[in-house]
Amino acid sequence: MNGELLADVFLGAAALFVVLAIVLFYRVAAGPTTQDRLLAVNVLGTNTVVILALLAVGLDETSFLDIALIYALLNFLMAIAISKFTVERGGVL
Amino acid sequence: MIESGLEILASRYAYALMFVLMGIGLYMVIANENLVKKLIGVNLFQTAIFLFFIAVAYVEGGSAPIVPAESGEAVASPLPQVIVLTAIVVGIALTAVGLALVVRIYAEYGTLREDTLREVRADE
Amino acid sequence: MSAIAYSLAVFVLLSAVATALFRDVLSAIVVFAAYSLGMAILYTYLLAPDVAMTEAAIGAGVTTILLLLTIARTTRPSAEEVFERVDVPAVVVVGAFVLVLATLLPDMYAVGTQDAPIWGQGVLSETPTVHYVQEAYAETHAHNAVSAVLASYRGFDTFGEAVVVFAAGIAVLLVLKREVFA
Amino acid sequence: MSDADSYGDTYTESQVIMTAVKIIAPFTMTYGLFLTFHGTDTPGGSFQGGTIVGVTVLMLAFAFGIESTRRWIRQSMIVGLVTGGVVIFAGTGVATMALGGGFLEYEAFVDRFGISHYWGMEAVEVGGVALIVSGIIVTLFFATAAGFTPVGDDADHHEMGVGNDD
Repeated sequence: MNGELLADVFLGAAALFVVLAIVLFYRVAAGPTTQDRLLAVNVLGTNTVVILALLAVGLDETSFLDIALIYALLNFLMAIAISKFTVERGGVL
Repeated sequence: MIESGLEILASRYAYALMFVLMGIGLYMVIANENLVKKLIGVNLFQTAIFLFFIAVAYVEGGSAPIVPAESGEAVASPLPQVIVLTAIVVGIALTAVGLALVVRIYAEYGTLREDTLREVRADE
Repeated sequence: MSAIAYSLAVFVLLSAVATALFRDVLSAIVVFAAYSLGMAILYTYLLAPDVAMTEAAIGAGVTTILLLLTIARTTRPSAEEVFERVDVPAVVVVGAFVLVLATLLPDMYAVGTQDAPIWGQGVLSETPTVHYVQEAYAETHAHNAVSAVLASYRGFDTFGEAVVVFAAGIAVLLVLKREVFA
Repeated sequence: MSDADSYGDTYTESQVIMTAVKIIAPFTMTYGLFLTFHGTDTPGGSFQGGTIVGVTVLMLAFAFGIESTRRWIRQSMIVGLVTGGVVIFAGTGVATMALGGGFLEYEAFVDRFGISHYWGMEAVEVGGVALIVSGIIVTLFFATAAGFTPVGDDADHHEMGVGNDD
């Protein structure tokens, strides 16, 4: 019983983080420059890592942590790509 | 009436989401003039169908398809998941072919907008 | 606890709409990456870790970069306004399409129920799914049923998929007429 | 210098990106290999592992210049990876047929050599799919990065000259 309650707490926290992602999406939609949007999506990626970890605990599936690991490793790639092109081509992309 | 409609929507949320996403993907293919955005629309349509397969495989309160599971425990169906998993990789490969065609079209005609492209082709 | 699923659905929907409406292609690509994040969480929630992993690896790494390279090789149209004008006839057509599909909704099985035919109730006593779940470990010694189906039960299908990926690679090289690694 | 020139001409070194990639690339490579080899027991498998190994190469290309990475990876290596994957996959299937089973029916290995069913799956996953997927991801990346140059263009000759150096 106690364990179930604890799992519910973790799942609730995950839901809260998803709601937070929706709030953060305002910056993605509104951000005046592409760089703003890029940073916002990067934050969303970090957010995703947290949500996946919470889901792993809440649903009692340790294997879900592997997906979080992939995002933790690859999340910075898009930022690198866009910043690289912006520098190389003088902001034109 | 409305309550039962809401209940249907709540219990079949994944399918409803899939329909709307398919609609958005189709809209992008029809209405966006830029060829790259059309390809993003095709990708969106694709993910909607992936979502359908995954929702079919889902079991409420079950566990991921790592067997042998504890006896009596429900396990999500592995079969649709395999189909989707290979389809994602094939999908990106096909997207790349589409993007290569886009690059080639730009090299030939110097534009990516569908309306301009039609004009240029009509002039030839 | 489907609060996660509902809020994820809202998030995915928002990002899909934003992708469709952004005029600037680069912004659309960035938002599409956010869409991919939401989709990966949804797959995870629906107990498909393998699929979520593929979506994570492809969506975070490959799709965005290929799209970026394409607009770097071609053009990025300058945009004055942020959002595109909504194409009303297209919305009507697409709305009709979605409405027709939505009439199917009451006839579909609820998400997550085991009454669905895939689980072998009614006429079908043992569907492939039931067989895979019960026998996969005994027959293939693989704990991961998805891998067992991928490499063993449906190995021929996987062979076809692998060859399609191979052919796509060749097609790209042919279209771009280039010996890339020469 | 036109817009269609290769990236090697405009490559700018970035200390931040190079350091970040130097730190992370070994981990992604290891993790991709882990997923590939461990796919039968935990979630993951050759499709995911192959993709992540391919993405590692893309990462290196971004940090150290796409042109120089392309020259560092030799053509024979990629062609060998991809065709080798197809050949191993098909070969495993034909081998089972030669031993009296159906295409990819690993029971034939069990009957003839006494090795477990498991190893047939590993051969297909690691030797087949992972090689194909990682090779194709790298190919798609470099092909799209190179773009299309019309035949007879000066830029094309220049690049061919560069390619012949090694």
